[in-house]
Amino acid sequence: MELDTTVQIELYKSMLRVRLLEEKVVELYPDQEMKCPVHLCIGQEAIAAGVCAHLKSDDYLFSNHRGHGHYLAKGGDMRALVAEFYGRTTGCSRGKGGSMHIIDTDVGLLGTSAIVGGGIPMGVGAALAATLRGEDQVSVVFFGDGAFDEGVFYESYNFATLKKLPVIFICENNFYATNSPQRARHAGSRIADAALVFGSTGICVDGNDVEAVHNAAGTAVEHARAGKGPMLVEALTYRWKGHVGPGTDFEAGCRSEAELREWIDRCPIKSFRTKLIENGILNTETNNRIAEAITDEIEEAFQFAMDSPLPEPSDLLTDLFS
Amino acid sequence: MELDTTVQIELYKSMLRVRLLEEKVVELYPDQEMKCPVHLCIGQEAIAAGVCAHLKSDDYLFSNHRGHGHYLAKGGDMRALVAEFYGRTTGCSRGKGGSMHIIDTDVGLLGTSAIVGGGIPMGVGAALAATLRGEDQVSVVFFGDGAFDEGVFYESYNFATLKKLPVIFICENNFYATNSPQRARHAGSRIADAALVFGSTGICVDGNDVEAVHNAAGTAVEHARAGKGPMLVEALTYRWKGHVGPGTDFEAGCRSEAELREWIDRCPIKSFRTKLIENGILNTETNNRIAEAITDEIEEAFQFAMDSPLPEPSDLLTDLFS
Amino acid sequence: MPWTKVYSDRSEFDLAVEKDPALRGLTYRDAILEASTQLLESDSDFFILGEGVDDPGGVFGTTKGLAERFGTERVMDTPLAENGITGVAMGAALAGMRPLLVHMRVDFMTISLDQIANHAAKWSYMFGGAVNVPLTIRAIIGRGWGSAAQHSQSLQAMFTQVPGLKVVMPATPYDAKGLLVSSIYDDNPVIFIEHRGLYETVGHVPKELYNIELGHGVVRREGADVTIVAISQMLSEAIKAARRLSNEGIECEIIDLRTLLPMDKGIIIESVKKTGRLVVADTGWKEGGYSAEVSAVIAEEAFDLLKAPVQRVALPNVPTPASHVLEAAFYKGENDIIEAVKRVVR
Amino acid sequence: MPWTKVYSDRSEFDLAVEKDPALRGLTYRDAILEASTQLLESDSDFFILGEGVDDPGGVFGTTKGLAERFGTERVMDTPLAENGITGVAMGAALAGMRPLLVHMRVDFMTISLDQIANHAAKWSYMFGGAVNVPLTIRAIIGRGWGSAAQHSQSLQAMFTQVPGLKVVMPATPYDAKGLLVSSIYDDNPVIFIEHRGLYETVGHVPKELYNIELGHGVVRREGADVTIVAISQMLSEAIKAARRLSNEGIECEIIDLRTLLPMDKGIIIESVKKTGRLVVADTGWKEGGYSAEVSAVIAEEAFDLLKAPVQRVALPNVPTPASHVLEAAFYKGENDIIEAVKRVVR
Ligand SMILES: Cc1ncc(C[n+]2csc(CCOP(=O)(O)OP(=O)(O)O)c2C)c(N)n1
Ligand SMILES: Cc1ncc(C[n+]2csc(CCOP(=O)(O)OP(=O)(O)O)c2C)c(N)n1
Ligand SMILES: [Mg+2]
Ligand SMILES: [Mg+2]
Repeated sequence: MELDTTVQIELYKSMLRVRLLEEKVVELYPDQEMKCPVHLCIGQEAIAAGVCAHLKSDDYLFSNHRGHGHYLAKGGDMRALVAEFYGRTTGCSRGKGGSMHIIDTDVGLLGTSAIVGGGIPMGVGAALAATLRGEDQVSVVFFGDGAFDEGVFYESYNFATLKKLPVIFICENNFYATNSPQRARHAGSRIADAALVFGSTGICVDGNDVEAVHNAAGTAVEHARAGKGPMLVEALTYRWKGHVGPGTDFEAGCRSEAELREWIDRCPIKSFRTKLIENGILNTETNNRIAEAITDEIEEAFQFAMDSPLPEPSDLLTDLFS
Repeated sequence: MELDTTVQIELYKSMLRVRLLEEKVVELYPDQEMKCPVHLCIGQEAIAAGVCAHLKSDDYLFSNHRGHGHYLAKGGDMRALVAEFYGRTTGCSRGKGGSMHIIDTDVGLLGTSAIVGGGIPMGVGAALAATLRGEDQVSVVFFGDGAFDEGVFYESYNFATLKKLPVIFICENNFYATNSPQRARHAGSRIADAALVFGSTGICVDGNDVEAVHNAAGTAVEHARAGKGPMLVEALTYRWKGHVGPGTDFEAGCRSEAELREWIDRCPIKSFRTKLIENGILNTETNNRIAEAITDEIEEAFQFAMDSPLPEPSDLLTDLFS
Repeated sequence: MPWTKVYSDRSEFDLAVEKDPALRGLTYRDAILEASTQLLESDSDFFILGEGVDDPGGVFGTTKGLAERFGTERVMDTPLAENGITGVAMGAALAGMRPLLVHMRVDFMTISLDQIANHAAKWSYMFGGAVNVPLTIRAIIGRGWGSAAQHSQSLQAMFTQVPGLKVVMPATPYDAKGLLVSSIYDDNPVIFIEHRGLYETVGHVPKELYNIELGHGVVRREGADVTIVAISQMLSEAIKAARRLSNEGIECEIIDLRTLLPMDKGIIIESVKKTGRLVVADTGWKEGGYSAEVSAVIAEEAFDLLKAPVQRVALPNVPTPASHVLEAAFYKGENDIIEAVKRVVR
Repeated sequence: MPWTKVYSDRSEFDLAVEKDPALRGLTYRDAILEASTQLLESDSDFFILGEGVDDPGGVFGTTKGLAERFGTERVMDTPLAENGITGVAMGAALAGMRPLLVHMRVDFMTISLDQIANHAAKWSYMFGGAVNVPLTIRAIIGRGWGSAAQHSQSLQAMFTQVPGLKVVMPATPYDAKGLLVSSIYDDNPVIFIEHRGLYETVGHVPKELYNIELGHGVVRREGADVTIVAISQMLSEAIKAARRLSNEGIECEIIDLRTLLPMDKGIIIESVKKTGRLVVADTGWKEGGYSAEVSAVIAEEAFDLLKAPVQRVALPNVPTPASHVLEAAFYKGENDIIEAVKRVVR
């Protein structure tokens, strides 16, 4: 099913916004002013973009350590995100969280956990809340192939299916957890198949094809919103950067450069841009205009962050309880 | 495949030994001299018997709160078991464990956990030990349908399959965890199917048919011993007594008497006895002789237990470390 | 104040009612059931989930009949998946509900410690206060009849060491009801630990829904010679000990903290000002237990008041044994409190 | 004894080597790697498992190259399934192996607390000593650079409250090697906690395999005025503090417990006999932390020796914040120790 051109442009913008933000982080991280670990999602942007395009701002979202893309695609405030990288009081977590712990309740993002798998049951719980209140929100959880190792995934999926909760499980399978390849951790090979155990449906999709992701997520969101319970979407992708920080894994000797090159050739953004241009939906000029607008937003966000105040030591003891 | 008659007789004896022991507990429990919770396995004896018939005494076994049958079928010392019920120093756990924590290292039973699911990964670990040492032991874990709710089952099964460890997962599906029916806890309906996610094999078998259990377990044990990894055997059965103690659930208003009656009609021991008698393998006289020998053993075990010394208060502080 | 009184048994309460017919007696168990019922009636954001909450037995009676009356959506049985279900409850709390998660035994919460300590406890702080986690977790301390090592623990100290949690351990029916209500309406994660040995105790419990502010202890008995901080089920042991000691001319002041975290240091220090001596009687282990924190913090903040070292009456450093002989040696009671008092009162 | 000396930095150690060329210098990280290597060489029952142990980085260097050399069966990467894998390691231990399970961060052990506290710790006792669990679990305390609430905890107190565990926290390269070897050969479950901040420290480490008996602290510095019990990374802070205090005429005696559970009470009491004052400097939280137990137990057993209340230098009761400004306010160091000492030495 071919998507509407406005949707296509929005998907493209959404991906590009994430990419350019992450590249800015790569550029500025060596200054050591962002004093926290950063887990970049360059190469994986299509998933956040394709999924979040279906969500309303009051739909719930839970994410993990690699959450910048999810935050932005769900409509999170970029300035507050960048300010959080810089540990400022204007950060989305007022400097308490850092890059691994970002939140924007205005758009339904209720937090990101840096404990692998930790966010999954919470996503189910938010869906339960919506169901108990009789509201039609859905809840989305993003997690990696590493989180699929954890028993909590199964517990959560079983419960969600049992209670037919409106939650969508999005597994971003980038084939590695830190440096451990999927085959060293999973006896099975297709994560999506796990849904079958619970009498539910799994969809495995090319995570670098934003339209394919959009389609799959659309099916899952519709299914959930109709009260039919969860689906498991496995999106195959690759992270270009190291597990943490702006370097690459081949430089660190953790995997081959060839593998990375292959995936760079399948860049979700470049291929989609090419398609849009070929189909006359995008031209160089519009593309540049889009990129410039995003670049401006990013520049402004970094400026905002750097101009923002650092916390006072006395802030240490606030926010424990509300 | 019809079993050898000696095997059949052994299976029958094994089941009967468990049944009569448990019935003795039912009889004497009201005396309040066994001062610990007892989780009886009356109705489920075919599983312990059918599985353990394949095991050598150095094969490993791990079990749960409902472990009397596993203990006996694996060849555990009945006197030490009963003495443990009575909290005596001659108990298999020297009075420290009670009915929920029984052990007999001489026959490879390395303990029973009363934390649901707790024993499962340990069974995998013992199989790992055998593999690392290049020995041919297999390891068996018994667990209930309730333990299938717990994430640790999946974690353990994945790891065992991934590393092709010689461990057999025996799920005694009696359709309830305490009073919670399976359908209130599992989105899926067939536990055995979970093996598929891991590219492994599951077998669902009538757990009240000792020969069927024996066959399925035989396949799984052989598979494991050949270095091909685990299998998941789901044995469908029913517990006649309450979750804990000698009463019944229908008396307590937890389920219908009709349901129990149906299952009593499918008594694993009675039906097997009938078959053996019909086939001329057993006659009333031999049957009586078998029952008497077991009854004698049981009488002797209870006498032994009651004659055994209670711990001294000073024993409280021993055994913490070895 | 009728609610500060602890009745040692049913007959003592019946006598009290004769004198004051306005006293309304309820067991600890029923106080919890009543609070839960009234919350279900009055607040649609409130719901209960946990293993067996819809069971005919109803978690030792504390949820009995609720599923029938309010439906299994609001009184929801769950799979045995403690870590996942705790995360589910937390997610529901983040999305604005006020869940009450129930565990038959606190032992099973070791499985869900990650969701409790790494998530629920940290979520407000970690996100600079952007969200809050109004989650309450009830758990029961089992004991006796050979429950043994995995079904008898008193794990409050596992929680009182986690910043971001509140920990409540009511010792009377009145407190059980009022503190449960307050826990539910607290916007932060609260671990609410009950002792099975208290379930039959009877006391005055008002019919209406009421709050008891978290974080405040109460003096259960006044006395000038020694302060006893008694936690949960140890309160009745302390009262028995105090009666016997009184016969020997030693007067104990007994403090029931009710909320362990945050600790009401003030009420302890006030009392120690008078007595100069402190005994802490806890249901948990001594080594690394909650009594260590009470001891340490009072020594820090009131060292000059102390005429003798703080004494801890708590469990020896072994798991719970099964045999009744060993159980008797393991658990602490009035005699141990009396000994501890005598060590410091000379 | 060359091994009791703590070198504040590489240059100090280099100077020491000039004087005594027999001194063999190794970092804390390499001491662990060396112990692991030699155990793999010498004992076929020993193996290592954990997330990323075969990684090129090798758990911050501590397992680097081992998988290549000994194979991925004996140096085994595992799925991210902390509870299950801990149970697997425990099962292997029950079946006669001596597994070393490695966690990059101690924070992840909250997930496996059930296997640790309900199973490994209790298995020997619960079965009357019929079996033992020779399992060692290494875990690292992360810190700094915005690691934040879930990647920076110092969770020793979560373990020191569990009867049946031993807990070791070496502060020097010498101890790291010797205590790791002893932990592996201990027949009981040992939690072995390292502080990432110590990894670069250099000290004398003998080449051969050697044991340091668990349960024995060591005096790192002698002094008559105050005793400082310093845990793990706080040892170097205590040494710095002691140097500065010495300039003001205050002499600190510094004790490194090395094993937290069982606690070497004797060495503390011996020292307090001389000094009459005690400061406990811990890397963990203050409230409910290990320092509470030290404080409580010393007060109990040596109250009359204490001229002042035991002081605890430990973390304030909030999760770790990310912003570096807040990190600086959160962590404790030499200045806090100096203040604590001055509060008690008048
Ligand atoms: C429970 C837990 N175990 C281990 C870690 C350390 N860790 C952080 S991220 C990560 C890899 C996660 O892999 P995956 O889920 O595939 O996400 P990706 O990083 O590939 O996006 C690991 C092992 C952790 N944070 N939490
Ligand atoms: C982790 C954990 N959760 C809950 C319990 C309480 N409990 C004890 S046995 C049991 C039911 C277990 O059901 P199942 O595994 O099917 O075994 P069955 O009793 O049917 O043989 C429950 C819920 C427990 N012991 N451990
Ligand atoms: Mg991944
Ligand atoms: Mg069952």
